[in-house]
Amino acid sequence: MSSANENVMPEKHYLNDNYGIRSWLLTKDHKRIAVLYLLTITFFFFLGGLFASLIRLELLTPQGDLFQSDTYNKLFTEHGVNMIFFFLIPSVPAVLGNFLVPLMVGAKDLAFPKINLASWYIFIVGAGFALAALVSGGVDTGWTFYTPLSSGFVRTPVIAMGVGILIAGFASIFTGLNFIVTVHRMRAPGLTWGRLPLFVWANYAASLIMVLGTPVIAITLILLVLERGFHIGIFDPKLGGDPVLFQHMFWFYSHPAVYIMILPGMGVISEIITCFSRKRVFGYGFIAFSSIAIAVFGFVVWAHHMFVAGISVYSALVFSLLSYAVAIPSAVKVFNWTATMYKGSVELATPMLYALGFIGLFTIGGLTGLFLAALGLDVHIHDTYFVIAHFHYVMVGGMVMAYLGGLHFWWPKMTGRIYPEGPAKLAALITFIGFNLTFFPQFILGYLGMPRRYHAYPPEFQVLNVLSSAGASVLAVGFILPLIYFLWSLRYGEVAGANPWDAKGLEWQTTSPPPTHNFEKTPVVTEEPYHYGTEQEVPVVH
Amino acid sequence: MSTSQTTTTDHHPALVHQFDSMEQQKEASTLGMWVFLLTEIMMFGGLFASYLIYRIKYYDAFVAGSTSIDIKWGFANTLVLIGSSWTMAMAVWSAQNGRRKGQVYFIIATMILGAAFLGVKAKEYYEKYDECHIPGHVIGKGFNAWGGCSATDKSLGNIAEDIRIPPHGDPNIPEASAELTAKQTEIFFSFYFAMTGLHATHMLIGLGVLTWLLMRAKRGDFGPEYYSPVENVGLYWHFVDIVWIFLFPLLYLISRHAHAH
Amino acid sequence: MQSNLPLFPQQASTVAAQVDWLYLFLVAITAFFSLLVAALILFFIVKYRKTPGREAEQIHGSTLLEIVWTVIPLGLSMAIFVWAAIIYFHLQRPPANALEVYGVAKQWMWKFEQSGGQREINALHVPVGRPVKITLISQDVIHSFFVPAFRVKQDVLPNRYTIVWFQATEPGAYHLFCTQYCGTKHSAMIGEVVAMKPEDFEAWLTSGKAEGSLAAQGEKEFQQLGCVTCHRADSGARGPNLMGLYGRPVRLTDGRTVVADDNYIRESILVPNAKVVSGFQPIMPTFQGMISEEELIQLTDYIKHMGEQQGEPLNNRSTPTQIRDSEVTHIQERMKQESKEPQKPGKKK
Amino acid sequence: MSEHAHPSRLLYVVIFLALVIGTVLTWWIAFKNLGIWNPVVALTIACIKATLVILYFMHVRYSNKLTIVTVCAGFFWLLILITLSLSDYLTRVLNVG
Ligand code: HEA
Ligand code: HEA
Ligand code: HEC
Ligand code: CUA
Ligand SMILES: [Cu+2]
Repeated sequence: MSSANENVMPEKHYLNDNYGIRSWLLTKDHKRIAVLYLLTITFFFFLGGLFASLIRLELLTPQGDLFQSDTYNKLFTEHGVNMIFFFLIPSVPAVLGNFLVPLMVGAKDLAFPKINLASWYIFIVGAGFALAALVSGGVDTGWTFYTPLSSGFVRTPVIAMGVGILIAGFASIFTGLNFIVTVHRMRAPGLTWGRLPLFVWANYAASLIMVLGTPVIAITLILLVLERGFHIGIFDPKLGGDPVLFQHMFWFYSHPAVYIMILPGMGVISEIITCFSRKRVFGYGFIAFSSIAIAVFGFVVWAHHMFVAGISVYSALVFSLLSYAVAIPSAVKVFNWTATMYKGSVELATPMLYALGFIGLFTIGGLTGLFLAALGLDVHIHDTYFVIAHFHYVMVGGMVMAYLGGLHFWWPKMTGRIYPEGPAKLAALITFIGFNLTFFPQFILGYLGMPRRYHAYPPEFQVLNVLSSAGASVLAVGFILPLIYFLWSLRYGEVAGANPWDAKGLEWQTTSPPPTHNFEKTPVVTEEPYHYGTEQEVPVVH
Repeated sequence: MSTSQTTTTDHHPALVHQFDSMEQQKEASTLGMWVFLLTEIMMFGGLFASYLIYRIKYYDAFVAGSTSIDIKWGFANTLVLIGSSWTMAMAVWSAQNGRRKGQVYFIIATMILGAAFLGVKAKEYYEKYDECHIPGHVIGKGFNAWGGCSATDKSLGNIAEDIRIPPHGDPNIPEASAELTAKQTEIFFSFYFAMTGLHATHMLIGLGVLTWLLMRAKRGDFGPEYYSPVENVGLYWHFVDIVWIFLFPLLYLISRHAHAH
Repeated sequence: MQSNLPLFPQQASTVAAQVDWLYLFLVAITAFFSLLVAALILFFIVKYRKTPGREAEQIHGSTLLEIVWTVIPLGLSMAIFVWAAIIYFHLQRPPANALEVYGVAKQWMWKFEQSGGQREINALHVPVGRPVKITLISQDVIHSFFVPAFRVKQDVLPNRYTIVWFQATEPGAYHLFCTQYCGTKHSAMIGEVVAMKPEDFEAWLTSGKAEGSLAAQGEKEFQQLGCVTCHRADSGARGPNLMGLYGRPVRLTDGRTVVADDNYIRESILVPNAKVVSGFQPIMPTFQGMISEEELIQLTDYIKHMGEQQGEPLNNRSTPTQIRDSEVTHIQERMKQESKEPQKPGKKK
Repeated sequence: MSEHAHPSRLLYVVIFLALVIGTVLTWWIAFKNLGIWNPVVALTIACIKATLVILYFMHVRYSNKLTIVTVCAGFFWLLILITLSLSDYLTRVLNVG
């Protein structure tokens, strides 16, 4: 990182190209839309985090004495829904992906800028419904909306929430559609598939899932809403329906969706590791291909969430077997990242800290997924805190870490300024420690048999729960810190210059922040990605 | 559209700034349309998969429900929609070949056929409404396939009776059991309305888009150089046609031979 | 019994140890790979830290390595899969000699009924040393039956029976949790499974005030509801003889063959027309809305035991079924064999 | 992608007629008792009709590989959804054995 102040902000860039609310709300610039998304999902992250804090507060004592049962049930439902549908799914794709995919492929914008803007508006409308549901009391079905509980029993605004998620789903579809077309049709001259940055590969793979999976959750939610609103009988056993079918349909999307939630993060990691090891990525082709493999295999494992739900033994066997198939490409990625550091020149800048944290925590989270995919073992740990721990390891330890790492890495590109390195390193460390303290005890709790979604629990589980709650308060600090210093840096941060990390990749070849049309001239690509080691090359800046 | 001065000078007025050439733009929009249709396949796919599962589970009720629908309207509508697909294909052809008038006429013809389809659909829905075959008890008079409905003509749509009337039905079946099957047809009708409803919604949207297309075609926006919008609307329209091609046998033709009306 | 900071759940059933061994194996794999990755990362950070004058060495990759780290995880995961599948199979096949118990779940309580007719709420008494098979059904939403000390769990569905079985090994009282989120008091839908020495269990059974065995109650209903008018052993009966029906394959009019299990009997009573026995008219009326889940269970239990009671041979169905009676014993024999086989599965410690 | 050969007007008419014939055939056959083959035949005809529409009306026959892959992917994923969920329903029994 260069320290001297020879860097100056470019005179004209996407942030000051135009002023006023209108210029933001009617923008078709992918970078501005990314910023809009950033603001929106940050709000939802802290909202979800607030619910998480209340959950952990309640679970300090076994009796369930802080909230009513119904309130607690609303807390974890709103926590799950906000975090998944309104934070994690759009996190990397809609913010970093939106900002970077056109830059990385050397395009002036995404293929369909209007659709991109529409995507954000659709998201806002969906979020509006979800917030309306929250304000009018909150929903208490669990984020999985299992029928017949959700369709006929609970008395909370399930319809508004269902409609909100269904609408937000289309935002995701539009983003995915845009990425797919952009990657296929708008790559700069010379940018062959074999030269695409791994971040683009990963977002492309995630886009495939968005496009193929999201419509199914949409129709499932429509049926749920119709069933609740008009009492038609698709899933309701009273009317002859089969509630397990809802689970099939729900997981057909929601399992692949967990790969929407991790693949783009994996892309971020590939970029960061190479940059701070100053090395070409180890096994480029394998990492790229494994993203696609994960996306495809991810579609054929969904019923591993239903091993004790009353599905047939034969299909349980098939789905368990396939679940192991999807673990292999993830293993390939982990090993390739590690190998990339070998004989590198490793610098522990903040993004790198997050990336290394990601590798460790994702490995644990992923490997505990193998416990859950193991038929006989899942019978015991299904719907216990073991599952909770598993998915927080992959989602918070994995994707949120990757997202934060990516934000730090590209913050200079997005804003033109650098965050303060000291507090940032501290925050990364606090997050890592707090995270493990929060969620590691939950593995033990789960194996002991503590069921999830329990408002009160037997007293012998208390010690571990207290540890977990203590960890959550540390974790909160780790997440609030970046909010503060990112805001601070907007004003006081050092001016970054076009390429503060001396990184490769087209996005670093334009100014920070980039001009509205990204590049003065359409760039021509002649090198493989991550051609570190050819340091002499001077980046093309204004 | 934001500023686009930096791009090449002699470009087509329809070329937007993020693309370098008309060709790139056309390919992008075609691919975009196909990817969109991909999502549509999966959306209807969710319904088709559930439909199949229930059809196996409640075969009797599906037969009873299906045979209570008047086949001739479904058959007529299939022809209408196929016709509209042809006119749509011809509209695209006219645009490709620079025939402005042809374009306009064929788009109008497509719209007329589409509207006819929806008209027939509305008539069918009304019939079902009258027979108390609307599932759920929010819209209409409540689902009542087993008689006692305050419909104008009680002999209509009493599925429980049909099940027991020879030669298609079996008089041995106790009344209570027949009524049970009749009640189960509610699931069939749930699918019938969900599937045809989603399809009809697509048709409505299609008509809206066709109106927009008609205006542009009249204005002379399209020609051999630039006809992506016509082509994409065409793709959409054909897709909707294909959905119907499957809906017709799946919803109208379950075991018709035994229950010829 | 409960320490303040337990790290491992009690083992109180025959499968518990098997599940735990698999768990420990996976813990070992997880520890190995996590530590391996962590150690490598730490080593690389230190060894290859950025130092002036040293450049990174560019390496493209190695197909050999890629193959190695694809094949090793693949092999390991296949081993896990097979091991876990064996346990799962074991859990899905209740032994034929199991003690039969019925459980009904509803928001937010558990009701259990022994075949002797003893009823309990939020508690279940079972003997140790004998397999216990619980047939479960829900009256409203989905619940889940979970006894951590036994390592068994099964969702409880409305409208369909599911089965869970275990064999307790240690006398004691164990948590019973509902693990499928079921609404407001989900976390209060808990109870106790009390495993007792067989003698104690017998004593407990007789101490309770049972209203007669399930089968006896079922027989009463069979008379009262008029089932007996059609289902009689004589040849003039309008319905098939139900004697020895349970567990037997039945041929249907549409040519399919189904096994007469609990769900089949349940469906036959509630939706008789769904599966009509070959050779019969669909004249049986539905009893939907006329009998409760508990009564259904009693009727089912009665029908299950019909053959045994009179000591009748199984092949006396007076009515045509198109499965030759000589085949029946054969099929039943095979089914029994199969459900006994996995009694002692895989790696028993 | 340069300008492709597009189908002629005559071809469009031929396809249209084929579709009409397919529809009439479906209708006619529905009243013949073919046992379990009734739905099979009906759906086969529907598939043929859909293929005609896709290949000619939607020009897939004259398109590039990417379009063909996209179309195939759609039906492939649909197949995954249907077969894997049916795999549960068609093999459910209470006790394995
Ligand atoms: C980002 C999200 C994410 C990711 C990436 C994953 C990844 C995986 N998940 Fe997870 N999962 C969730 C989010 C995620 N999951 C959520 C949210 C739930 C709960 C939903 C709910 O019920 O509310 C859940 C639940 C869940 C269940 C259901 C549990 C239950 O309810 O009973 C299962 C079961 O199979 C499972 C399995 C897996 C597997 C096998 C992977 C694999 O993809 C992991 C692959 C990674 C590795 C294996 C690590 C790296 C590999 C090595 C270092 C090499 C060594 C490897 C081998 C020896 C094979 N997950
Ligand atoms: C992206 C996904 C995501 C993320 C990031 C998190 C983050 C966290 N989650 Fe959660 N979680 C889920 C997804 C996620 N979770 C899902 C899907 C479920 C299942 C729901 C269900 O069962 O239906 C779940 C369930 C769940 C449970 C189980 C509840 C139960 O089953 O009874 C618990 C319990 O500990 C928990 C804890 C936490 C904690 C401590 C964090 C921490 O990492 C959060 C840390 C963040 C903060 C602490 C924010 C800091 C800010 C403030 C505290 C101040 C707020 C101030 C202002 C708004 C101004 N989560
Ligand atoms: C009007 C006569 C009639 C009455 C009353 C009747 N049944 Fe039946 N039952 C039949 C006939 C006929 C069949 C065979 C056709 C079928 O499967 O629907 C049958 C089939 C069955 C079967 C499946 C038998 C097999 O061999 O597979 C069961 C179980 C059954 N009945 C139970 C009952 C019970 C329990 C009752 C009372 C609550 C009852 N039935 C009342 C006529 C009757
Ligand atoms: Cu019953 Cu949870
Ligand atoms: Cu999953």
